[in-house]
Amino acid sequence: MTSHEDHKNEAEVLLSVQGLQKHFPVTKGLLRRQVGAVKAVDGVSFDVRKGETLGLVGESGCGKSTTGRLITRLLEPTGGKIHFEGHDITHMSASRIRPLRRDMQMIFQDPYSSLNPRHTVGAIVGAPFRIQGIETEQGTKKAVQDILELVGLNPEHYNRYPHEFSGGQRQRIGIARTLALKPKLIIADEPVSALDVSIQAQVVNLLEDLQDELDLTYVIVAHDLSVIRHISDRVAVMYLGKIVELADRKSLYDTPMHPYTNALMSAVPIPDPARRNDRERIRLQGDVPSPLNPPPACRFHTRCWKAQEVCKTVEPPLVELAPRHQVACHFPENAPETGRATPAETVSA
Amino acid sequence: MTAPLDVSGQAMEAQPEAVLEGAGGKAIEGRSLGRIAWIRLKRDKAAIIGAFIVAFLTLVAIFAERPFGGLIALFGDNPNIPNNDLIDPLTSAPSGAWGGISLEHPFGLEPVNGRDLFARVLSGAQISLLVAFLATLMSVVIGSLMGVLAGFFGGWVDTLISRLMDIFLAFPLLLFAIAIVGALPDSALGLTGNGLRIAVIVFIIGFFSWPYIARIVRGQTLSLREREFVDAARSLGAGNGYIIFREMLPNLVAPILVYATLLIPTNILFEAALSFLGVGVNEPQASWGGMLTRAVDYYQIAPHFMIVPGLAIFITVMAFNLLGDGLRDALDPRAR
Amino acid sequence: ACGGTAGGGGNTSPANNGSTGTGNASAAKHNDGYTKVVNPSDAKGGTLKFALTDEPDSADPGNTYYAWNWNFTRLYARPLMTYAAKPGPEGLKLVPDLAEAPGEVSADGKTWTYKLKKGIKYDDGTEVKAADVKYAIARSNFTAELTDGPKYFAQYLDAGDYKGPYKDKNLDDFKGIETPDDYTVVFKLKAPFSEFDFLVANPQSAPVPQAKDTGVDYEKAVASTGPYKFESYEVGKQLNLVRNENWDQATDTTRKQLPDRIEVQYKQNAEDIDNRLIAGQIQVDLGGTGLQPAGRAKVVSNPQLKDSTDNPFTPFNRYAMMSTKVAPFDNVECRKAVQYATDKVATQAPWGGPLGGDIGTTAMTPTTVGYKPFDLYPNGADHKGDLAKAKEALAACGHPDGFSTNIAVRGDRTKEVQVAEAMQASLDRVGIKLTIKKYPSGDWSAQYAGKPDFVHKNNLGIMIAGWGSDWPSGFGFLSQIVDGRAIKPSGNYNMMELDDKSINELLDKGVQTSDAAARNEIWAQVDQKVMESAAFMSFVYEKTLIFRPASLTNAYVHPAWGMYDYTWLGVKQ
Amino acid sequence: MVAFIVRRVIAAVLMLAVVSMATFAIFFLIPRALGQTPEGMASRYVGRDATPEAIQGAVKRLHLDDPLLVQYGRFVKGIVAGEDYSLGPKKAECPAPCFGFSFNNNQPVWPTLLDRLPATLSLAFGAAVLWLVTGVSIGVISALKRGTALDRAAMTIALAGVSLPIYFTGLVSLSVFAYTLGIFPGGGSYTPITQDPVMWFQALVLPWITLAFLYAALYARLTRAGMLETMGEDYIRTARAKGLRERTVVTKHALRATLTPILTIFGLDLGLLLGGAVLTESTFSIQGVGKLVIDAIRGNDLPVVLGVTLFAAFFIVLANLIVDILYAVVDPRVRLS
Amino acid sequence: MTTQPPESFLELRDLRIHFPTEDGLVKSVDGLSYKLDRGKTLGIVGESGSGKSVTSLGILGLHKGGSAKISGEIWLDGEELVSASADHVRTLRGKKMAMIFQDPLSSMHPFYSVGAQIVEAYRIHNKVSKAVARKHAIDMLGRVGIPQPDRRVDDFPHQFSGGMRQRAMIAMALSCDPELLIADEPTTALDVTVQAQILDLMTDLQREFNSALIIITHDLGVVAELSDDILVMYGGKCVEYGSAEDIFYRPEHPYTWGLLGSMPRLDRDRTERLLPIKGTPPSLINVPSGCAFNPRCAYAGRTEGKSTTQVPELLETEGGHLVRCHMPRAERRSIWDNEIKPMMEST
Ligand SMILES: Nc1ncnc2c1ncn2[C@@H]1O[C@H](COP(=O)(O)OP(=O)(O)OP(=O)(O)O)[C@@H](O)[C@H]1O
Ligand SMILES: Nc1ncnc2c1ncn2[C@@H]1O[C@H](COP(=O)(O)OP(=O)(O)OP(=O)(O)O)[C@@H](O)[C@H]1O
Ligand SMILES: [Mg+2]
Ligand SMILES: [Mg+2]
Repeated sequence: MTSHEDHKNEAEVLLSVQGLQKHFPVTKGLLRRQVGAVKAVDGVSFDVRKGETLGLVGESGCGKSTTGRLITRLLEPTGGKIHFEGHDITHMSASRIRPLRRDMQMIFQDPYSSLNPRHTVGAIVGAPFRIQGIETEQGTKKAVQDILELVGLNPEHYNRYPHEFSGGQRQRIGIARTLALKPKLIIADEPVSALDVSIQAQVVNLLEDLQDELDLTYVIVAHDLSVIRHISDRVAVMYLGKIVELADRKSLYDTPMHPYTNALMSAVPIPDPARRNDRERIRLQGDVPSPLNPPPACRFHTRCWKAQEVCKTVEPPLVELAPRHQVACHFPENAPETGRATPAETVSA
Repeated sequence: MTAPLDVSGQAMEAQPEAVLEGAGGKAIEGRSLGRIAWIRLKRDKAAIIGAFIVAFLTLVAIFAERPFGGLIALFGDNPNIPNNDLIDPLTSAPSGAWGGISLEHPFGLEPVNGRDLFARVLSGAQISLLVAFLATLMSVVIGSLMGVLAGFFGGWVDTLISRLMDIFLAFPLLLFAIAIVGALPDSALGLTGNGLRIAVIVFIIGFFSWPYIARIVRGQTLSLREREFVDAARSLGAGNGYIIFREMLPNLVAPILVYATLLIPTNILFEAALSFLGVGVNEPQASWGGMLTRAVDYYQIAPHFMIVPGLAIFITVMAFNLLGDGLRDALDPRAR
Repeated sequence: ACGGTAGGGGNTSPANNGSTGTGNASAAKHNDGYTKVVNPSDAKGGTLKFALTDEPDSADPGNTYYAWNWNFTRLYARPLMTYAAKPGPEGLKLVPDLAEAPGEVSADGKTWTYKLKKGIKYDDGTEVKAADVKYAIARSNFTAELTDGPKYFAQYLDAGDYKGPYKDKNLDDFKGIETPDDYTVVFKLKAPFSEFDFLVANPQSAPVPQAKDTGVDYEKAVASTGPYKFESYEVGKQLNLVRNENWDQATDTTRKQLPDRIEVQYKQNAEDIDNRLIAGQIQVDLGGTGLQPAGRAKVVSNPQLKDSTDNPFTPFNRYAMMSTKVAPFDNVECRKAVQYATDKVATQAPWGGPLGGDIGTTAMTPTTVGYKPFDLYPNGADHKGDLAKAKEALAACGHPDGFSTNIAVRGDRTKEVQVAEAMQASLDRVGIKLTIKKYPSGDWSAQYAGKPDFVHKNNLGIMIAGWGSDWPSGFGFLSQIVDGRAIKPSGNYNMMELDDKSINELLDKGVQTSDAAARNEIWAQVDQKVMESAAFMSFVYEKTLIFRPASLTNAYVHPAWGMYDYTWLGVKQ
Repeated sequence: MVAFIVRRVIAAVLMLAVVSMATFAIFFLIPRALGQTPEGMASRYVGRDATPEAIQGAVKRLHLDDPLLVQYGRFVKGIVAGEDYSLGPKKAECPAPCFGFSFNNNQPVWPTLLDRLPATLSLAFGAAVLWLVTGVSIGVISALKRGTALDRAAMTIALAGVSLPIYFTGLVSLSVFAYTLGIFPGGGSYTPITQDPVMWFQALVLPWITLAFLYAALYARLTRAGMLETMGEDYIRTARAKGLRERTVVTKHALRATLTPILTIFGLDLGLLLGGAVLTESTFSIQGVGKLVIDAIRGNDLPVVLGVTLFAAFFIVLANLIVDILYAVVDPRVRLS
Repeated sequence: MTTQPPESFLELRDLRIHFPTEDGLVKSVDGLSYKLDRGKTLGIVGESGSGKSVTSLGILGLHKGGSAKISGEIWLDGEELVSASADHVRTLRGKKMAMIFQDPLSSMHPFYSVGAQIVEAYRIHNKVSKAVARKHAIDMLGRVGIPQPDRRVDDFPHQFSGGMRQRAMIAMALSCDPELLIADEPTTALDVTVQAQILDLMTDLQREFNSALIIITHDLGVVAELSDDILVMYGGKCVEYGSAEDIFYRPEHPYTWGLLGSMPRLDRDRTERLLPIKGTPPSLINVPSGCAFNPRCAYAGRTEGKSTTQVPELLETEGGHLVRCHMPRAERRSIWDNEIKPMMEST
């Protein structure tokens, strides 16, 4: 399995996102005057290659889910471009995008709300066939039962309703639904965060197994750094609608460059009582600012202990400071001396 | 099976969790929420009594006059035939004790003209239930549609419909209804007489009470819209129609059913109030409210004439309320 | 000649005894007030209390059309003529009130002259002038604002295209009436009209000083000529009258001035009125419509209470009209079938049975001058219908198995609806199927039954109505409802559209006959002819059961109104 | 907060405008669509034996032949600026708000309405106090004693209460308490408080109880449901965890949250009643706004019907407005958002 | 059953909290015993529905008067609470013992300002004027790290951010210096960075007040950071109890192994696979016979059939380390050392 990663590096780009933006208008009064906008996603760019898993982490409200929903076109982007398998799907009409949806599926966070309580498992997992108008050789029922088996559910439970299942099983049903049409890309929004630890592990393993078996590509959104590390090949760290750091897993977790990434990692409690007192902790002050009025320039400067004047005026671009390791910071940590972008260069750029 | 703690798909036994009470530990094949609600409803004695009365009344109303004169012919007298000889000419009240209750006239007689109250109560049941059912149907249809549209599309559609609901709710409905029905010509829109009146009453009640349903449906739709299964369907390429009809509607049936059940008694009371105020169906067609209006003049000398239709309204409305409450509790365990 | 025993009501009809006999209060019996003055007394003082379920259209004598109010306004408004203060038929005779004598008619019958009594004053002490009478009639009959009263003067007076005093301030432009001096009023008619005295008995001839006229608002401060004047008036709520010191008994033969105060409460609950009457808290139900069912039941079952009631005829006939223009009622035999088949006991029941009226067989009522009892269509010994005769008539009409038609009623009049139901049931016996059509009473005559076009279009074969005359003569009763020339495109009361040349001619002849006896004979002939047409079918000559509290003195039923004479009443303290 | 109130007031005024337009349309447009003519309407203003000229005169005087929009404009102008009507020799001033004159007694509608208002106010407010106190306390007790015999009995009675037509309860109570037992005066005995406070009270006891019975039943059910929901809220658990007495928990924490939505419903109910408790007033013959409108409808007195309907709508809109503002005062989440 | 007052500050003895429902008896807590001293922190972990919250509400006496059937003993500072009157327990709440809940927004009354809610908590147990109480509230808000407490004191809960709300909840809980503080998933709703702030705050405050702290959580990391002792609950019962080191380095119960194996860890090299527990948590109505964990236990076969017939006892293995398992101790040790531990650390 060690050669896996190298293989991924060369693989073709399946999904490409350039400068993606989503601003939610904030309206007021009877006339719905727009008084501002929530800049939920504000210029996000990344590529996803075939067969890899991209993890998207960040604190609540930083725009992870919005990014996921933009990619699946559940939301209409305000700006930027999304290419999927070479098609520009940014503003593609609903009817034209429908066939493409077979290749791009989504797993949702809440196993309780993502399954329609009035539909049987069979109907839920069979819905993709119905919506896409696909006939299978052996009939939809057989196809559905096969998929149920694939995700570790009893195919005989075809006629049961979601409320008869536990959270973990429900999440499997949700996964089965996304697999029905044999997609290439799966976007999973917090697929395990609503589950108990023991169940969480079942689902994580299942996702990994399925990736190997079906050659899937994942974009996984989560706030749990440990889960992301476990599951991702590459990781993007988001802060207030922007990607602040994007790198291969190992490089990100071993040598995080952005102060925010550092703070985030040091805040994760370690299940090891021995290290309770000897840990070097970075404690951030306060909460994430509101995306309605994000701080100017570097959005992290209000909470950053390294922030200087330039951080308040000049926005740091996302640049590759180490191989396959991009950071948006004027004063990155762990940065190799070479190739480091200086504030001055950014200004002139 | 090298990893002792690992879970391999098939080995994992489905062990349904008791998510809802009543599901217990054992799983029953395909137990839908509807079935669970039914099981719960069956345990609610009051609701079952209500359901029986409702069913009974509905049957009575259906078979009141047909076939072959129906129940009225079987047990009573023609509802429109006077029995002047059974009326005391000086007081206009029925001659016998208890309002002239006898075997032939189990509920007694109407003062002045001596019509058989049993037959009239049965005949009135038809009107009450017909108007209430039709009006409810109408407001349910309009209300559900408006509610779904407002909740689903949001934005200006929602603003518009919500304002519209506010305006409808700001109308003093009863005043309106009496004013309109009172000013009704004898024939219009190809209908005449009671046909027209019933149509207009149904229309008014239905047309003005849809906001109540719409509010509930809108709220439900708003919360359903936030549920991830809607996004799931959308991400599979489903259109608005599919989402509204296949995904949302099955979830809206329960609240709509509950509020329809609770709207029926309201509408029965409304129809009765209109009749009581003299703008209901025309005589000689019997209606409960109309009987009560006439009772106003006679309740001191013939109290049974007030009590019989009053109880008819009361029992019917109560039965529907019992059933509606039961349904609500059964379908929405939180609202208990 | 008066004897209203056409029906089998079993009531004693009023004895032909016009004397104002004396009676012992405690000994007063049922219907005593109908034949004599009960509790005669000249004791002054006290407060006489009236109550009414409704409110008057207006308290203005010139702007009201309610019989009870014509009775009541006499307390503060004196017309030129008025009815004698007598029970029984004597009361139907006219006596001069403001005038010195009945009108003097010119030879051509077109000029009527009245001389006013001298020294009659308004409550403010100013004297009544002939011009005030002229003005009163001008305002009440020729303006668009005062709409509630009748418009007989506009109809009969030769006034050209006079615009009324509100548009044309110069009263001299009103040529219909001349006032050669302050005490003479001369009416100029378009055509001879022998019953003109009845017209000026209408409260519209009560004088109104032009300076005091405030139009519609005049009702709030009527210039009184009668024994009482306004103390306060809250429209729709309460009217209080007090003695008018400027009224002089010497000039007035028909009124008394016994109570110190008269209070009227409007918009009272009907049953509450009954209870208060029986409890003696009020003295009179002003509307004179009688006790409600509950009150009636209480009274008839208690002999003592029953003795405190009178059961007089009202001026009303309650009847059905069959449209002669709507098939199959264009055939007289079909109309006869209805006459024979109707169960008149059933149609009497809604009015309150025998206490609510005697079963009627004629167009005129027993208290109308000229009434003669007869029955052209005897429908069985007990009035429950003669089905055999009805079938015969049906056969003759060509519908041996019956037919279907519509019956129109005022939907908000429960009794009329109940009558329609009773007719529906009784005609069903011979195969005549009725569909009841209810119309709002507000537009009844303007839009529905009173609009022949509508009647034809909607096949209203039978219409249920009632009529009380504006003055108790055959003409007053019949002219509006049987004269073929009175058929109007809207607001029509001849709903049967009976246009019989002989009837029209008889009516014309009558109004030109100055001899009262001869005239009355003519009215009886008209009645006969109307009934021969079979288009008119009377249900009842309406009666009311009115309560006479012990505290009421000088109470007698005045035949012109079928209520107590409100100007005579006194109250025991 | 001020901006909030201003916004709500503007919205309320707009709503009234729409309601007035719709009301006007229903009373003028629909009859016309069904074949009513200006003459037909005018004939109601004119007496029994109206001549065509008199009717034409009324048409002209009332401008009934104008286009409906013009009539509506005049109608609104009358309400806003008042209007003068000819009484005959002089003009009658009908100051704003002028809803025109009654067909039946020629009195201006607005003073008549104001005149009837005290009766309706007495009825509505008295009943409101009664039902709020009893309904809410029964609801609270029922919720706290959930499942007990007391709860079941109270809820059965409440269900019966909402199932009984008010005119039926009214008639029964009249028949029993007024006519059989004679404890209270019968129908139609309402007397203004200024005239006879004792009689005022006695005459209103039965109507109050009848009206309050229905609403108390409704409120008991609402309160109970609300209480049960609130008592399950996390913040109630917090309040208990602080060591608060149960009474304080119920009154200060639970009741306040429960009553807020109930208060909004209360405002609307009261607003509706102030526009005329039609059924109660006609059952007990109370000469209030509701009785006025019923009589007006029976007598086809269009100006009065129109006036009362708008008046009633006004109260509903006003109640809505007050409720909105009150809600904002009570619930900081609304106020500060 | 002993009724001797214990030496520990808090001691639960065979606590049972059962709820009769339409579907049967829910045995949410079924024979739970543990001890806790002042200044010490106990962590309770376990899956959803294992009875963690019910236990802590039981200690506070918040089930009293409800539908719960409670038996056993709860000794707090020498007083027995199960048999004590509801009113007496109430006077202890807030003063002697206090609780912090998971969702600070729904746990604060939306209609009262944050300050008012703290003032209320303070004034129940301290007879002071409103002004004094308000000063105290401001002081408390400052202590839990809310900036400008004198201004924020009049804000309403919805005007606070999630982290600030939880700080305010803590301020409220600590306003009367309780000797026992129970934190029921205090940070689950919060972001990691804020969670770290809150956990720091709690440790600091505990040190300052020397109170006993019970922290309930799903997150083993949080437990490891704070707790002296750890209690692992499963199906309403304690399955393993010991010092933090015992639980993390020498766990003996298969369920604990499962929990540890399920958890991806930042502090170790990434394993290829996680080691989850199969199946789902048990129904508390139809608890599996024998050992409640047996349907999910990979080692159920090694108990000579006892696992489905006999409820295992909670037995001490060494120095205060208690385990509820049928397997012999040696076998458990060897499974951990030879099978599980290496797999968790493999790369
Ligand atoms: N439909 C919407 N309208 C307005 N604002 C929105 C909408 N959806 C999301 N937002 C805002 O956009 C921002 C980003 O939301 P998003 O759901 O993407 O965050 P997230 O990173 O997924 O957070 P979480 O971890 O809480 O799920 C938030 O501030 C949110 O309030
Ligand atoms: N009032 C009650 N009536 C009936 N059952 C209850 C009641 N309260 C709790 N339970 C049940 O008791 C069990 C334990 O609940 P508890 O809240 O203690 O779990 P928990 O361990 O705190 O779980 P979580 O991690 O989800 O908070 C659950 O199955 C729950 O359904
Ligand atoms: Mg999200
Ligand atoms: Mg919990």
